[in-house]
Amino acid sequence: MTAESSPTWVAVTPESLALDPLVAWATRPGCGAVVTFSGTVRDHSADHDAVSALEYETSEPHALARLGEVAEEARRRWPDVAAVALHHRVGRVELGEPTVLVVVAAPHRAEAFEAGRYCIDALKRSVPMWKREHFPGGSAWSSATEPIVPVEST
Amino acid sequence: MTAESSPTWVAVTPESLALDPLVAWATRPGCGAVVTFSGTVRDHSADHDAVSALEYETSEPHALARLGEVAEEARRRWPDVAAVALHHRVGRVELGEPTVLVVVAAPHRAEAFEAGRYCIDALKRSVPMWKREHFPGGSAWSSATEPIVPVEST
Amino acid sequence: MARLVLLGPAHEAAGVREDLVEGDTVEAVLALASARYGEAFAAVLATSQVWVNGEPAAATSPVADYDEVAVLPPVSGG
Amino acid sequence: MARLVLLGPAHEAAGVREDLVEGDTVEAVLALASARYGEAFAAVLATSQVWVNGEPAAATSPVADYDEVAVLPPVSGG
Repeated sequence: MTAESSPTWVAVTPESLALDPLVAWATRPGCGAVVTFSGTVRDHSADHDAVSALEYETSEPHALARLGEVAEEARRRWPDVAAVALHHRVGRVELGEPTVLVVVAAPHRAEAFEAGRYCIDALKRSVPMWKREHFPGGSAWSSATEPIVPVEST
Repeated sequence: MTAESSPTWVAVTPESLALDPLVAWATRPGCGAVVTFSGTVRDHSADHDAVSALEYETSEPHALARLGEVAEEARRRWPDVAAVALHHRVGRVELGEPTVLVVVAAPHRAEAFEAGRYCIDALKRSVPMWKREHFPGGSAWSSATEPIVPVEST
Repeated sequence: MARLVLLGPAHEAAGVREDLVEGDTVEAVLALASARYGEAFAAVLATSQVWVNGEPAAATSPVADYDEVAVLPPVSGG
Repeated sequence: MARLVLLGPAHEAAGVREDLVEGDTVEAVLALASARYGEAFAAVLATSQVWVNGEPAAATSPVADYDEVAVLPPVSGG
């Protein structure tokens, strides 16, 4: 299968993320609905009033494997879903920039919304990824963490 | 207010739609979540096995007013929502191209998903817009219609 | 005279998008329009909503000169 | 020897990202690692999951030469 015909496209990348190429990839002739989620760097966090950037660290092979499992699980739970893209930044990401993109294409909007919501919820709990918050005067690991769980239990 | 700082951006346009500029516009420093919905031209419909394009007709001032009301209603129901963009194509739209874009930015993902879903559901019922389906040998108005209702009753 | 605006399938059934029609209520304007455009238009009108100057209106709603009377068949946006 | 991979806060607490450590079970490998890196690492380890070759593992899971033992603190992706 080529990338164009595969139902799954996962990536872990230090490069800027853009939605339009992923939406164009995901849109199939039978699809009438594409839902996306972009996580973006906020100017504050639970611990810091002024956040200027996030910095993500991962193990790329393990993260890619888990991203692929999340996409597969979404298509198992919503069989009409035609395509799922899950792309996550690593390294430093500046304020306002996207850190993660979820793109789900389906014939109808109900399953596109539901599967999109599932993917970001599952990704946050099951993909090995750690973020540092950069703020005036320093940086620290985020305290907004949860134990990593298998994709089946998301 | 400039377009950049306004919480609402609505448009009815014969030009191609792109998500990334709308997502960049919608993302505010306090936002960590942007959800989008793209309606796209499917290769079939309830009435026709082979659809090659859709053609939308509207009254632009009335459509813009109603799109603005939908965006306002979404921000009234989900007060944390920071920005809503609703852009709808008019004229001919080819297979696979987006016909409508919904973009919602919010601090957290729950309200971004809920408000995004609300916007497309409300838009379909309350915005004056009519589509013709083009298929081999001709075209006809879509039969997938519903009586137009006020935004308050969506 | 009222400005009659016929949208989507209503303009196709009537053969025109806009017209000028006499009448001082919505029902008077639409009765003249149905007589002018014929049965195909009357059939579309039966399932349509009517707005006066952008606001939903009833059959008995008053219509003044230059008011816009819009005929909106069931919609199919998105 | 096992290849120990220390991720996120675990690598910071240990001062290294990867290391070679002896031991034929997960707990044996991690006991040597804790002795080597000290209390800050042991504290992170207490809340972490451990994978062997990419699969969740228990304390008693066997570890062979060249196996990857990864320490995964609570995650914060997305």
